[in-house]
Amino acid sequence: MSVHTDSLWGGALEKIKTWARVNSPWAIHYNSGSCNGCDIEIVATLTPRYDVERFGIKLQGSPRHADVLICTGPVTLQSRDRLKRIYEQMPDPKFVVAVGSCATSGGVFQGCYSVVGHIDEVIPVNAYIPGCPPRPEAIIDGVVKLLASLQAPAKAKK
Amino acid sequence: MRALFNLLFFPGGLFLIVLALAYEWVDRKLLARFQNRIGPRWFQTVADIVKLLVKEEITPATAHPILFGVLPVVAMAGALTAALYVPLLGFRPAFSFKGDLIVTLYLLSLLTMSIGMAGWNSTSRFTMMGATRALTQLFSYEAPFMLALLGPAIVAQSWQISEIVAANQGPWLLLTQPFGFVVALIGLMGKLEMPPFDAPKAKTEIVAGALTEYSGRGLGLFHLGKEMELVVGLTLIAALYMGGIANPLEFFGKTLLLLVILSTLHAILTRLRIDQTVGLWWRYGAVAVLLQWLALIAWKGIVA
Amino acid sequence: MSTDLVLQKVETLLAGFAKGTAKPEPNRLDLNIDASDLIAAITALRGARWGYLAALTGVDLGKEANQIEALYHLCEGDAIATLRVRVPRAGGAVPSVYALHPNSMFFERELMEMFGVTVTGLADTSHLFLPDGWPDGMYPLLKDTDVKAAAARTMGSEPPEMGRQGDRFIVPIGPQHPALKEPGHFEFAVDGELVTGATVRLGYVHRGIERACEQQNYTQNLYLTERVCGICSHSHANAYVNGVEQLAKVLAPPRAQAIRQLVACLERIHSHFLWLGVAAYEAGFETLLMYSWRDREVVMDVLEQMTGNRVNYSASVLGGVKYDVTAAHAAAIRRAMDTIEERATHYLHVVTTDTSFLARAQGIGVTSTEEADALGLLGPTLRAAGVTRDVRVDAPYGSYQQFPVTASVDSAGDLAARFKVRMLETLESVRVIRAILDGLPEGDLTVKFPRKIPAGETISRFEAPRGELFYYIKSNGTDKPERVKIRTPSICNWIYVLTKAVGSQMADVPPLLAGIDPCFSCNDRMIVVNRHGGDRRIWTREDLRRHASTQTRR
Amino acid sequence: MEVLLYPPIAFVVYLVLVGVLSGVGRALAVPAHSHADATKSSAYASGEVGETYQAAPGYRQFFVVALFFAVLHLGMLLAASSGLTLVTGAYLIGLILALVALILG
Repeated sequence: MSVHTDSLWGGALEKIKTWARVNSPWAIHYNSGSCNGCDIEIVATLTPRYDVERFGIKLQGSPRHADVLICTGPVTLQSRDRLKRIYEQMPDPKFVVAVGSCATSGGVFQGCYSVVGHIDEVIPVNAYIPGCPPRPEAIIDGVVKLLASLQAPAKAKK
Repeated sequence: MRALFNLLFFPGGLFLIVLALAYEWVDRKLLARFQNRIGPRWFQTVADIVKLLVKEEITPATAHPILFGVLPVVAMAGALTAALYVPLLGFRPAFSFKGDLIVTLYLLSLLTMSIGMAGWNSTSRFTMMGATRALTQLFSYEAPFMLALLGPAIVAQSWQISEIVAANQGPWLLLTQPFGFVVALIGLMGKLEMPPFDAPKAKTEIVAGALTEYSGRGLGLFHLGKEMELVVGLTLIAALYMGGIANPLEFFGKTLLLLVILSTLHAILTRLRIDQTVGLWWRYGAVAVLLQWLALIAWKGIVA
Repeated sequence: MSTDLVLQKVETLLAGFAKGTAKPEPNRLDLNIDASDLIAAITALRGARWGYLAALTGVDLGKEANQIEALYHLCEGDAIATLRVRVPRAGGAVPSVYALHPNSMFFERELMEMFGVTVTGLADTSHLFLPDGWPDGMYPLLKDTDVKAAAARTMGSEPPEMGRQGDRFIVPIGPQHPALKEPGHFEFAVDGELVTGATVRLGYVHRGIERACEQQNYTQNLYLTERVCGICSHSHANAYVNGVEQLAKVLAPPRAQAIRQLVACLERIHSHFLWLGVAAYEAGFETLLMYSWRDREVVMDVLEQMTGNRVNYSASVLGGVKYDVTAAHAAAIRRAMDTIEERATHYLHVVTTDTSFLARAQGIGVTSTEEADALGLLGPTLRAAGVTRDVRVDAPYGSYQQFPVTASVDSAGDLAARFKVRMLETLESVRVIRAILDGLPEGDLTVKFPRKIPAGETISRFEAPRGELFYYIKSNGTDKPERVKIRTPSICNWIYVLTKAVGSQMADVPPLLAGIDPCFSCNDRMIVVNRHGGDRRIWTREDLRRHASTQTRR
Repeated sequence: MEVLLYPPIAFVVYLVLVGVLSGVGRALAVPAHSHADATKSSAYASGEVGETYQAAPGYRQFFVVALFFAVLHLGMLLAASSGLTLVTGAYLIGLILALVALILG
């Protein structure tokens, strides 16, 4: 029994679904080989000064509970399969945010032998946040832009 | 038709969901303010539940599919039914009969049982440990919690909630039975696995305890069931120990006061290990309640 | 006792074994030893309770010499004795000194994996850092290994499937887990709530930095060593810069030295506040995480105002410092220090008196002084067990002579003691920062630094917030280093976590893990258990007790 | 229609209602993945390959607590159902002594 979403009633439902997904993006964090500069900035976004709970972002433990995978690091060879497995175990609709210049382009570890390079070689990435490490405001801005891009296609379809 | 209305809208169903979400928002906002963060927006809990309902549900290959799907439904149904017999919003409970206090208490613990079952249902080591801890904690706080709630029943010589409330209009039972009140409140925290008793879903040890494998709907229903249990538990304690609830204003006043106490304890205490919680309940919880009972029996013996 | 006398003692002890001695630097003594005499030499030193094994460096002497040199560095105070053992390049063997120095197991595993020198008598020989699928026989740190081909073959190999673990109930705390900020894989065999077995597999953050250092010139390496670890980036950069300056015989101007020490102390404060929050969060005390990270922002603002970045602030360059401390900066730092001092005393009070916190921290993972020394622990974990070993006090480098530091020590040796020691260190850093700001010497910031460094080798020790950082740098006259060896403090503290985890409650394991303030990316080195063929226990509590007692009884 | 509010019947009604809610959720949600994708439904083991067989954690502490639960519950049920006569009072005291022994033991 699939609800066809093109009728007026379906359109309203679609808007509610997108509204819910945009306003409660639960996130998990995975460090695939980063120097943990980006990771402490990600944890800093949870703390009082930046507090992402204002946007509904909650750091969850299990990939089953999460919509957004915040990933850092240039994906070392050992982390490659684990990163793919964590991404697979997340329920749809899921998004990936690559934080830091290591995640986007391998950064300073480009060319090291046990480093794959950037994250989009392993899993599809929706938002890139450059910086070594990016400031907490930059990370929040990246996630908020990702959420805004979710709303954009809903409008575009009209 | 009144029964159908009661089931679907007033004390049961829709109203309870809205109230549960509101209380969850108050709890999260209080915790955030205690940690001087801004905390979630007012519609956050509604967005969370709707998102969980429309998310994909993954059934782990190693879990029994039917059981995996049914358990959240049983959990939420248990919490919903318990609300029918409790004086929500100060009005007379939807239906009251002799001994409904005990039925409500057992319905409340149905949720923890189903969480324990859900944990046992898949081979993920986190859910197994979470389930064992949940059931161990259930067994350790259940008895003192029930004894504490039955204290006022003994004073009123009946097991019907409305009769108990009617009989105890005098001084708040909070003052005459302090041990009972404290154990009941702390017991409610144990039942809802609020920190310092959140060993069964300790994030940094066993990820999310018994609910690690649940995503989407299952998680949403379990979460909603637990919030409803918070509302029902608060109403029960307020009705029995704080001189009954006459009108909605009094209902909100008393339950929110209790919620503030719970949130403060939640913010200032460290999570206890499971053996420490069991030890706490044995040494202090059970003994305090038994002393309370002895005092009651002695007082009943002399007066009656 | 002065350094010369200490080194004199070594020379007399090892007179029988040393084939030749040299003193390249006043506080360093090199002794050439044969592989066969190695065990006897180290037993003699251990018997006289001379120092601890700081690091084991492998150096590839190249195709013509066809030899690999294994350097055993032992440190006592500021004296460093290096036993040099030469082995043939193909099929060389060195006996394992694991029975005498338990932390040597990690160094020996690295030597085997990176150089192909077989270490006889080592319990477990599977990969330590390298990924699971790394082809055998390819040793990344040998000059002539084709690393690109090896990496390609690893990418191709499919992951080995999980072997059956017997019927033990194993709880995995894997690469992705709320307790770990960084990836590492722990497996705890659990009976009910009691942990009966603990194994660890790291290597998830191994990026091959030491090989990359050999292919870049000295200035580029500065930015690479700074990103070994995000939290103690200034410590790594400074240790590297101190070493290269020693090689080039160039001394940074006094004002630069003082500014480097100032940034190091600020980094220690920010790292300790960060750790306070994370360790409390592991024990379930989320409010302390929020409060301590809120107060940490004060230090981050000051660091950002001075160096332009909150983390990885690259303050020091070869031969000096990039940023000056103006009057405005000094005033901002003083204001920040007042708030930090007030908050640190508050947290010291919370950490030592809060009942619900102490229920989770007191008496957990207790280590006696002998046990901590026998295990070769480092940093606050060691100082919390009553051993006063701090490189800033024993071997002051840079401007630590002008602005001395006192080591903060506590003797309880449990988790609560570690919280206390780190808060005392924060207060000590505040005092030193104020002293530096008062006595900041005048003068320019940098001095001319040669591009090509004359041939030679040196050792630079630095006290990072987690413990002693050990850099061995060898130059060959060109503008690229011949060999850069980084030994970080967390590697020596890991064995503590595993021995203490066995026999404790499962709920105490994450706080224990956080207790040593591990930095996976710092080193990414740890013992590996070949868990695909069933796990073999490397080190049990009884072995350790027997080992500790044999050492101390003699 | 009063009968609808009896506990067991109300529970069944709610079971049906929540089942309907869950069905609506399934209809609205993203279609469940096809089972071909094994990794998606493999047990989560924090990144590593999950175990595929059921193993039971140790039980010892669990039984002692369950025993405690039974003893206290028995006392509570007895006191609840039969009022406070002399016999039940004496029995209760005995029960409390047993409990104290269990706690100290």
